[in-house]
Amino acid sequence: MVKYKVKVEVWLKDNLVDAEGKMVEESLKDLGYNVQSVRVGKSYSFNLDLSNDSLVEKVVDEICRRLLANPVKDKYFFKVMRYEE
Amino acid sequence: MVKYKVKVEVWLKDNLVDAEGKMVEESLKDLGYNVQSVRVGKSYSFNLDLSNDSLVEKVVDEICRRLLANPVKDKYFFKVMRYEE
Amino acid sequence: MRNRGIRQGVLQVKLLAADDEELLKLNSQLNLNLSLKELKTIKKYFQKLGREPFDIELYSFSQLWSEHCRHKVFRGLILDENGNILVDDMLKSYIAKVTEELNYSWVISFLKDNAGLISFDDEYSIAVKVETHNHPSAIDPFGGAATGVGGVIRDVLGVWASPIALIDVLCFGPLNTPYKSIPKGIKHPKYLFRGVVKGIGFYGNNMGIPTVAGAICFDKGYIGNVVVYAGCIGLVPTVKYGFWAKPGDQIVIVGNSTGRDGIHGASFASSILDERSEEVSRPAVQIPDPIVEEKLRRAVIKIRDEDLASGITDLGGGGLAVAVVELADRIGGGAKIFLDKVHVRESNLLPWEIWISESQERMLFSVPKSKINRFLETVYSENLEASVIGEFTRDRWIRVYYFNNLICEVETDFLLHPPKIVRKAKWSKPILVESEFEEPEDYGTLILKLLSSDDICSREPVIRTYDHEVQGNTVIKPLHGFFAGPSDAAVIKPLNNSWKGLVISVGLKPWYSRLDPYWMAASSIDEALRNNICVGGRRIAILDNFTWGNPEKPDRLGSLVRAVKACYDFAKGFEVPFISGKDSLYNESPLGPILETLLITAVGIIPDIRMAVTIDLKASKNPLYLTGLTLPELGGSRYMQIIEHDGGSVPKVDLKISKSSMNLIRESIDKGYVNAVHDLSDGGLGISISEMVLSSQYGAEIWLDKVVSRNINRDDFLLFSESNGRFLVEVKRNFEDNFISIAEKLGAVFSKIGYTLSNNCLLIHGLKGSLIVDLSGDDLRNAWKSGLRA
Amino acid sequence: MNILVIRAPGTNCDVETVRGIKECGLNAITVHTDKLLEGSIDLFEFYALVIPGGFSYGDSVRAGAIWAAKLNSKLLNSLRDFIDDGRPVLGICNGFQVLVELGLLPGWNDNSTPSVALAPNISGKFECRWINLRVANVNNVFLRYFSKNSILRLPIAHSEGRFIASKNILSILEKNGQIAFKYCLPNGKPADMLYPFNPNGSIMDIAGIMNPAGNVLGLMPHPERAVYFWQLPTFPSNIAAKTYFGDGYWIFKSMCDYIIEHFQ
Ligand SMILES: Nc1ncnc2c1ncn2[C@@H]1O[C@H](COP(=O)(O)OP(=O)(O)O)[C@@H](O)[C@H]1O
Ligand SMILES: [Mg+2]
Repeated sequence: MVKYKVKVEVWLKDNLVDAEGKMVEESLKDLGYNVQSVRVGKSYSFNLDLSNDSLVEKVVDEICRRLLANPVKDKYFFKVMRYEE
Repeated sequence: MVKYKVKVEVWLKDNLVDAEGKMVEESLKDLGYNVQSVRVGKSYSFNLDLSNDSLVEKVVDEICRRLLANPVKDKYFFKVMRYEE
Repeated sequence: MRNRGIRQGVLQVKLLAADDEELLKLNSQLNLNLSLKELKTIKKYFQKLGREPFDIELYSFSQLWSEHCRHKVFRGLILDENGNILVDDMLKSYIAKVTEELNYSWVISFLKDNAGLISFDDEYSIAVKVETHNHPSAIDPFGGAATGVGGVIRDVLGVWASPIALIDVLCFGPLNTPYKSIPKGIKHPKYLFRGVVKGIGFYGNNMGIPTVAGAICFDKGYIGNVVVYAGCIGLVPTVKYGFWAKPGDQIVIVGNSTGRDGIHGASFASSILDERSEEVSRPAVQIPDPIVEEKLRRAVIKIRDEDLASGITDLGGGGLAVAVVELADRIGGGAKIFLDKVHVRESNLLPWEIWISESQERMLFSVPKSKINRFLETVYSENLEASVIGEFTRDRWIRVYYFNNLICEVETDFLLHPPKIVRKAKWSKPILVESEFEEPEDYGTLILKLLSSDDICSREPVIRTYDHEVQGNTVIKPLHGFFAGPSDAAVIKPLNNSWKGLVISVGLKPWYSRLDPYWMAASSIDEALRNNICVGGRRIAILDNFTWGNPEKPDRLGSLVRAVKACYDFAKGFEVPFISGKDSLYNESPLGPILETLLITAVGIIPDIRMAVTIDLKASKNPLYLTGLTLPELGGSRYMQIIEHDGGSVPKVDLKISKSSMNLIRESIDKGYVNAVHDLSDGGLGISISEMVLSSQYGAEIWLDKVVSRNINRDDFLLFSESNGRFLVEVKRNFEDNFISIAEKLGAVFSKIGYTLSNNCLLIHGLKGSLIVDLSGDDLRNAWKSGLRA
Repeated sequence: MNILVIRAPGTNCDVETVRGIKECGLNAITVHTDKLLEGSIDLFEFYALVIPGGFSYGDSVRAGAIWAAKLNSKLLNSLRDFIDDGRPVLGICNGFQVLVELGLLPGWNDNSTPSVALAPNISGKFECRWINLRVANVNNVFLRYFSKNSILRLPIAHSEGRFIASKNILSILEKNGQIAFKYCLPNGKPADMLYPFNPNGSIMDIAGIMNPAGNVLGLMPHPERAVYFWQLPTFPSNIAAKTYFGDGYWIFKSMCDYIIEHFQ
C-alpha cells in the first residue's frame, strides 16, 4: 500500500464564459476594488491509498475525468505527494 | 499603478465537518477509489490594479475577509505576483 | 471577576456581590446585551437560589430575554412625554385585539405559534409566517438572506405544515448612491442588492419552494440599514396541527450538526449596526445548507403523517435554549438536557455555545418513548442526523447537564418572564412646506421616466432568478401573461382535487412614514387588500412586520405607536384579522434610524381559480371604469420623488370608499363581469393604466375629466395622485349595466373613464380635452423593462 | 404498469412529475435512489424511468455529478439493459444533467465519461422563464403527438443548462437526428443564441437531446409544469380557447402510450 496526498483544481476552460467569476468581479468592484478577469474554480484535497504497482497519475486522472471534472467544459490540474504515516 | 495577478484558495477550517467533502468522498468510494479526508475548497484567480503605495498583501487579505471567505468558518491562502502588461 | 468553575468548559461568574458598575462590565465582557434592570433581576434571583450562576445560565437569559425573542418593547408599558400611560402591551392592545374582537371561526391559531393558521377548506389549513433578517443581511447579504428564508421555512415546518410558497420583500438604498457618501462599515446598496437576491433565490430554489410574490423598494432611508423580509406559506391537514407532548417525552434534535455559527444571533438582532459590526458580528451570521432542510422537510411530513412525534418546534433565534424552554413551558413543565449528546460539527465547542448556537437546518421534536425507534428510523432514512438529548419533566425547572455535571438549573417561568420595560414615546407631526410647481409639459416623457425608474420598473431581473413554478401549482405568477406584466397578487392551487386557490399579496408604503406613520400603516393595509382583491381574493387574513429604529429613543417609539395604532384601526375597519407578525427594532446606523417600515402580507382565498383575474386587457371596445375617489394626495408619491419635491398630503384611507370599491370588485369578479383589474398604487392612475397596456396586446384611451375627484384641477394631480381605495377595471361590455347596478347598490364611487382599443397603445386626454399622452405598447414595455440593472 | 420516478437528497420536482404521469393514465411512484442501490427495489419492475428536476446533492462538484456517480457505481449496467430493452428513460432538468454525466446521453458509446456538458448559464444566474421550443425530431418515444417544427411553450428553471459539445460531436448529433428541441423565437425562427429566447447560451440553441434509438430523452425545460391550462402564463385567456392540457402533458402522454403499446 502506498499513500498519497492529492490536490486537484478544476476550472472552467478558458474559452468559456465564467459566469460565477463575472458575478464575483462585480461584487468586488462594488466593494471598491479594481479587479479584472476573475475566474472561480474548485479545489479538492484528499488522501489516496494505492496498491504498490498502480500508477498514481493515471488513477488521479481517472478520478478527475469520472467525477471531479467534465472534460468537455473543464480543465484540471493535480499534484500528488507520497507520504508515510 | 501596479498590476498583480492574485490567486486565492478558500477552505473550510480543519475542525469543521465538510459536508460537501464527505459527499465527494462517498461518491469516490462508490466508484471504487480508496480515498479519505476529502475536503472541497474554492479557488479564485484575478488581476488587481493598485496604486503604487498600497500594500498588496493587506488589500488581498481584506478582499478575502470581506468577500471571498468567512473568517469564522473558512481559512484562506493567497499568492500575489507582480506583472507588466 | 470570573473564576474557573469546577466543571469542564463551564465558568462560574461572581454575580451576587457585584455592584451596578460591575454588572454592566460583566454584561459587556460576556456580550449579554441585557439591561441593568434585567441584570439586577437576575442577580436577585441567584441571591434567592443562594449560589453564583454559571456562564451558561447567564447566556440563557441573554437569549431568552432578548428583544428578538420576547418582544419586550411591543409587550412593554409606553408612556407619553408627561408620564401618562399611552399604551400597555401594544401586541395585546392593538394587534391581537383585532383578531380577538373579530373572532372568526376560520382563524385556527394566531400570534402564538411559529406561524399563524387559517382554515383553507374542511380538511386543510394554511400556515403563514413572515420574518425579518435585516441585521445578518447587512453583514453578509448572501448568507443572511438565505438563512432568513431557511428560518421562515422552519417556522412553517414547526406547525407541521408543508411549505408551498415563499415571498420576499426587500428595501435597499438607491442603487446609484455615490460610493463616497457611504460610511465605513456599511456596504453599498448594489452589493447588498446582489447578495440578498442571490441568497433568497439560492435557498428557495434549492428547497423547491416557489417564490411567488414580494416587493422591492429603494430609498435613502435604507442606505445604513437594509430590510429583508422573508415569508413562507404552508399547507397542513387541520387535524395534524397540535401539540400533545407530555412529561417523559424524549427531546430529539434533528438535522444539521451544531457549530459555532450564529452564536449570539438573537442578541445581535437587537443591537445597533456600526463600524465594528462587520468584524464583531460575523460570528452571528449563519451558514445556509438548503439540501439538509429539504431532507428535513421530507422527514417532518413523514413524521407528521405517521404520528411519530408529540411536538415540534424550529431551532431559531436563541437556539436550543429558547426552543427547549418554550416547549417545556407549553407542557407546563421543565426539561432535562444532556448537552454532550448533541451532534456537533466542531470538536471544541463549549457547552454554552452548544446551548445557544443558531446553526441552521435543525428542528426539535418531542417524541413519546414508545415511538422513538420508529421516529429515528424515519429520520435516518432521509440521510439525516439526530440525537436524543433529554426529556421533558413535570417539575418546572430547566436542568442542563454536560458529561454528568449539572451546569444550569433555572426555573422555566423565570426564564420566560423578563422584567417589563417602561419606555417613553413622543410624536410630533413633521413640519413640511407645501411645494408649488408648474404642471409639466410633456406627459409622455414623464410616464416613461416613471416607468423606467428603479421604484416602478419591472422586477424581472430579480424575479427570474427565483423559481416561481416549482411544485407546479402557481396559477397567477409574479410576472404573468404573454408580455409578462406585473401581477397584483399570486394565486396558488394547492390541492389536486380542488379548484380552490390561495391568494398572496403584500402592501408596503414606507416612504409615507416621513409624512405620517399612521397613514403609512393605513395605506399599507389598503394596498395589501387591494392587491389581493384584484385577482379575486377574499376572506383575507394579514400579517404585520415592523422594522423600526432604536425604541429607547422616544421619537422612534412615538412613530411606532402611531403605526401600530393604525394597524388596529384599519384592520378592524376592514374586518381582517392579524394572524402573525414580527418586529425588528434597533435598525440604526451612523446615518441615523432606518426609514420606518411596515410590511403587510395578505393571504386570501379564491373559491375557484378559474375565476382569477389578471391585469392585462383582454379585448377591444370594452369600457374602462375607475372606482374610488381621487384626491390631491401627492405627498411622498412617486411623482413628487421624481420631480424632487417634498411635502404634499399623505394619502389617507376612507374606509367607506375603500370597502365599497373592494366589494364592487369582488362581486363583479364572482359574477364574471370583468376581464381585467389592476389597483392604483405607486405612480397612480398614470402608471396603472400604463401597466395594463404594456401587459397586453390591446390598448386604452381615457379622459381625465371623467375621473371622480375632489379639489383637483390639474392633469398631473389626476394622473399621479396615490389616493387609496382605487381600482381600474376592464368591464365586459355586455355586462356593463350589471356592473353599474352592483356599484350603485354598494354605494361605490365610480366612473367610466374610457375604453379599450384594438391597437396596443395608450391615449390620455387631459382636462382641456387635448391628447396629453400618446404612447405605443412597445414604448411602455421598453421603458418598464429597462430598469433595475445592478 | 408502473413508472419509476427516482429521487435523491435535493430532488424537488418528483411530486408534480408523478402527478403529470398519472394524468396520462399510468401509475408512477417515487423511490429514493438508496433503495435502488441497496437492491431492495428492482429497476425491471418498472416500464419507464424518470429522473426529475431539483438540486440533487446540492449541485456539489457540479449539477448531476454526484447522483450520476452513485448510479454509475452500481446501476449503470442495469440502466443500459433497461434502455436496450426499449424502455423509456426521461431526464428533466437535473435529470438531463445526470443522463449526460452518466454518458447515457448522447448514449452512443459504452464509455461512461461524458461527451457533452451542461455548463453554468451564460447570464451567471438562475433563470426561471417560459421559453419557446421547436421540435426538431419526432421519431421517438416522447414526441409522437407533435409534428416536426411545431412550437412548444414550456418553462425552464435552472442555473446550469448551457449545452456544450465539440463541433465533431454536434455534427454526429445532427446527423443521427438526436437533437430533440431547440430554443426558438415566438414565431419559430431560430433563437440564434439571442437572450432570453435562448436562456442559457446553449450552443446551437439545443434544449434537449435523445439517444439514437429515441427512448432516452433529456431536456432542460419542465414538462410537469405545463400539464394543465391553469399552469400556463396565458391563463386565464386560454380558458376561452378550451385548451385543457399544456404541451408538457403531451410529452408524458406520448411516453405512456408507447409503454402501453409495447409492453402490455
Ligand atoms: N422581490 C420579489 N420577489 C418576488 N416577487 C416580486 C418581488 N418584487 C415584486 N414581485 C412581484 O412582482 C409583481 C409586481 O410587483 P409590484 O410592481 O411591486 O406590484 P404592486 O405595485 O401591485 O405591489 C407582483 O406579483 C409581486 O409579487
Ligand atoms: Mg398592485
